[in-house]
Amino acid sequence: MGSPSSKEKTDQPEYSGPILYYNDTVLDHFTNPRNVGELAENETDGYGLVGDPMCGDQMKLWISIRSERIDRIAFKSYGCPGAIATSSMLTDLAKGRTVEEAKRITDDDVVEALGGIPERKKHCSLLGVLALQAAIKDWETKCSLKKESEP
Amino acid sequence: MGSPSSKEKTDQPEYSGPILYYNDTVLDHFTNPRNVGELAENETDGYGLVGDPMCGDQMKLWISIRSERIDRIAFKSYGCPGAIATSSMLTDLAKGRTVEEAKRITDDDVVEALGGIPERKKHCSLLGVLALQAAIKDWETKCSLKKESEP
Amino acid sequence: MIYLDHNATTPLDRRVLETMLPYLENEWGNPSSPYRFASRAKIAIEKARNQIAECAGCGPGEIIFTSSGTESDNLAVRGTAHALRSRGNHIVTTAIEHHAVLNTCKALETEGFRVTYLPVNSSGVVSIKELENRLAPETILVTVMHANNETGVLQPVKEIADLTKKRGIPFHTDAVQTAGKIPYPLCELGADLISFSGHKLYGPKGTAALYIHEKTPLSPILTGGLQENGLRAGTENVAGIMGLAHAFSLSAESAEREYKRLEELRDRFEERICTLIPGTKINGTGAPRIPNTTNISFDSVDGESIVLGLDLHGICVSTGSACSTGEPEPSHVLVAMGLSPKEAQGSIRISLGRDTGEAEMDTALEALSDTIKRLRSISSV
Amino acid sequence: MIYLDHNATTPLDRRVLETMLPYLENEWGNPSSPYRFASRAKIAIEKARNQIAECAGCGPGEIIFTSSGTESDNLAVRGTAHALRSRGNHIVTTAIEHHAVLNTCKALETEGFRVTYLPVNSSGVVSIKELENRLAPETILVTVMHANNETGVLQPVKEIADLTKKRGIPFHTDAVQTAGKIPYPLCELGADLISFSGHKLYGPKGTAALYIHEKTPLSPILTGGLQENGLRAGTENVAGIMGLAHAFSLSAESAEREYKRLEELRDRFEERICTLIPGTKINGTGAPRIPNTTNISFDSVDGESIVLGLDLHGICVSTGSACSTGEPEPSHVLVAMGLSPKEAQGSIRISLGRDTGEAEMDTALEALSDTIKRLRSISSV
Ligand SMILES: Cc1ncc(COP(=O)(O)O)c(C=O)c1O
Ligand SMILES: Cc1ncc(COP(=O)(O)O)c(C=O)c1O
Repeated sequence: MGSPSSKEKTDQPEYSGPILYYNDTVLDHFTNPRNVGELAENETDGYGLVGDPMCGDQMKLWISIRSERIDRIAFKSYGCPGAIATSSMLTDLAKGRTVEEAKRITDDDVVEALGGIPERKKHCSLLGVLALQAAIKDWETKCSLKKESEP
Repeated sequence: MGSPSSKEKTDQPEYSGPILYYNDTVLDHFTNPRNVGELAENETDGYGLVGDPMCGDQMKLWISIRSERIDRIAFKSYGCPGAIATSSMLTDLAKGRTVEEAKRITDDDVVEALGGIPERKKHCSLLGVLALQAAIKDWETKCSLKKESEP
Repeated sequence: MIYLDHNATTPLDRRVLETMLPYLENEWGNPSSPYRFASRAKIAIEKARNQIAECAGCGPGEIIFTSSGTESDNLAVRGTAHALRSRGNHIVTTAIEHHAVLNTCKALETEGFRVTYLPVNSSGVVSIKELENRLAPETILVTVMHANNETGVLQPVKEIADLTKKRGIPFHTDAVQTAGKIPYPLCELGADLISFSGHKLYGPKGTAALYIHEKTPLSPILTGGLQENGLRAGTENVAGIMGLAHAFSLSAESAEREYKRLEELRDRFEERICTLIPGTKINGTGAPRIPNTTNISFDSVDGESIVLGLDLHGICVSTGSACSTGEPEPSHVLVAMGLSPKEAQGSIRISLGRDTGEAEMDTALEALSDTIKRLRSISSV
Repeated sequence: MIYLDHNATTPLDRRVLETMLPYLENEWGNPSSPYRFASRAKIAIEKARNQIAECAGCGPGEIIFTSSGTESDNLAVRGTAHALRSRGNHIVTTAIEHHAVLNTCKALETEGFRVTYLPVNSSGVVSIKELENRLAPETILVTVMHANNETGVLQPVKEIADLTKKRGIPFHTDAVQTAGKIPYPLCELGADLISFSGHKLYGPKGTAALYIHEKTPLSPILTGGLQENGLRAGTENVAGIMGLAHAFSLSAESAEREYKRLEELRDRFEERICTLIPGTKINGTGAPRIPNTTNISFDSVDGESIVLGLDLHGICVSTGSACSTGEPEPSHVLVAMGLSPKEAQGSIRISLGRDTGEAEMDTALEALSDTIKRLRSISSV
């Protein structure tokens, strides 16, 4: 048996169960998600769609790029509170960043910015990250196509 | 499934467990047993010993007979409260009876006279009955020996 | 707070707490102890057993106290399986049982039992014909719940009892969601084993019972002392038992009145919600249901988000059974009824109780309508 | 009333009841429910788990709540047996275990397990050498109680733990009679599984726990929802758990002081009784014992009659373990120590507690002396 002192003794255990362990920041992003909506097609430089609502969460994300920076960002999200709040936080983190900076945003960054999220909801934070990367990829593909099509 | 009405519905269920379900009569016979003691050998017409203390209760019972009646009776008893109380009650029932009447006393008579006894103690009531029968038998044997030895 | 999750648990009735207190404060003897002080505790629990037996329509010797609906289910299912192992190894149940039965059947499969999980139709009802077809000579137990905890849908338990009786097969029904709600004695269901739980009927948590028809063979799952007729060892939770009995008889008294009252409230709510919120579907309406439960699917939103949205309005509802909220999978009950995982994911359960009136339902309706609108405005689907 | 049967059960500490009441009155949410109201109940039981873990000297994840010492014993013994069935089928225990362990071992024998019941010496202690000799490659569990409930005799649990650790065999100890009484953290015993029960330490009936060292394989005996880390399904007895944790930590606080105080009281009582009443023998004096317990044999009288005699004086003592009073057989513990059935039959257990002082012991001594005299004057042997 290990020595008692080697055991984790925390007054705030990590709960794996109920929803309610979302902290206030998460609740705020769930209740007032930032950057919700869509960009019109002519305003959209990149679009990402990840997830499959048939078996979990789904996110759509639109970006417009100006001077290699994410100028506008919008999302729509189907899913649990974790999915909605992390999606919202992701868009907040990405907004105004350079594309290179935005690419480096990780799921851990999103969770950290929210001040933590229940263990079993951690996977949600990947949704936004992947959607952003998909949107950036979409933009990059369009760029290179444009370049190719240039004389 | 039987109809509900066919089921026993009593407010005073028979408990099989604790001692405490002895009624006041039983408690009285346990606290103040009647006819406790021994008869001197020269006063004893019949003696009965039943039970084995190595594996349960034991009772010794002495009777003296006058005019075919139980004139005096005394007992000693090793055992549980049920054994002591039923022994006591048995001697009370037998006292003053004719030998023929005494022979007909049953364990049920003892239990009835006590106003009931916990189910798992019912066997105790046999102890006194058997001791009495043994004592009577002892007397009868002595009588017939006496008769035989008469000219 | 508006509490609309009475299928998860209920508040402890104040009158029940009053009944319990003397057994917490003064009458703390061990019912098995051999002196008069402790005998008062023993007498008390036997009175409680009588009280329950009277309300349930059975003999006191047919009621065994346990610590939860889950334990009652385990005792019934494992206890029968182990008692009748030599007679056969086949168990028939349904795909929509509570996990207390479902996971126990799964555990028995690892011990060599064969389990048939009967399907249900789109209303959530098992077919008697199908059940009859699956009975085999080696079938030793049929276990079909009375009302489903997620949808409130009632199974044809009396008909199943008639069938199993004819075939001589023990029949267990999990009546955790109907005990205290139905306006007739529990034993009229005709099952050989019936589980029910205290905290679902305004009694204390940690208390429950199993009705065991007198001739039903059963092995204990907790062995030790001779408590509960040798069928459930362990020092009795005396205060809890007293509370369970009082709660059970209080529910029996009010069941008929509550049944009608809640049915009206719920039906009105369901009608209005379908009008007010498009893309809404009530699950299980094609079948008889207990009147306090409604299970609703909403297009394009996730159940957990609805629950949290309502929670932020001070309204408590649930996505399904409380004890499975740890699981991210969609409800096994709704999926068995043919809903797609996405539809199942978009469902919530609202369950009414004694403290629910029109005002509560009206507030809930408004909050629900707001929440759904808001979530749909965010939704990508 | 003078209560001298604290090994059977103890009164509920008023401070513990105060801790429980809010969870009976207001915080009645289901800990598994997904809204903030119910989360307060979940947070509460996790705090209780932390509190117990701190006193016991382990991690919170190593404490599982159950409904009785009996259930904890069943979970430990059956749970290990079933989890390790593929590794072996041999269990080592002793002849003097509580029926919760003994009858569970007997039940496992009918499932194909082989059980060794170790004898004890005349002081009631198991031999480590003998135990070691009986370990086999297929041994999957050793279960030896800490203090015996009838005699208070302590087993060499730490030494057994050292041995089983070396051999890689899971070791369970039933500490129902020592938890809250010993002045050191429970986990210092070194066992992999440790049972304890609320109502033996001034906590509520219907509550108990099992310590499970983190790497110990265990199968649940109650299956269903995911409560208690999947090891014990069923809605939690929230108020009970809160009470258990408070009672456990209060006992831990006072254990050292009480240990000394009770030891003095008991030793003085034993000395005086042997002087005052001839034909008296204290059982287990040759071994270390918990200080609150004395088990005494009296020549020529029956234990049940002594108990009733004392009861009529307003004094509560017992013939042995409370839960076996239904049985007319002499104590299996005393018989294992070499007493004849008749000696065993003439024995009583006196167990002291927080409310026991000199005055109580003096009164008891006098009443006991009277009772023995009176019964001997009736006795035929
Ligand atoms: C149908 C059904 N069966 C069994 C249970 C389990 O009962 P308990 O919570 O008392 O363990 C529940 C409650 O969740 C239930 O709804
Ligand atoms: C040593 C021992 N183990 C187990 C138990 C059973 O505990 P509970 O009464 O909580 O079921 C007892 C109490 O009778 C005991 O003394």
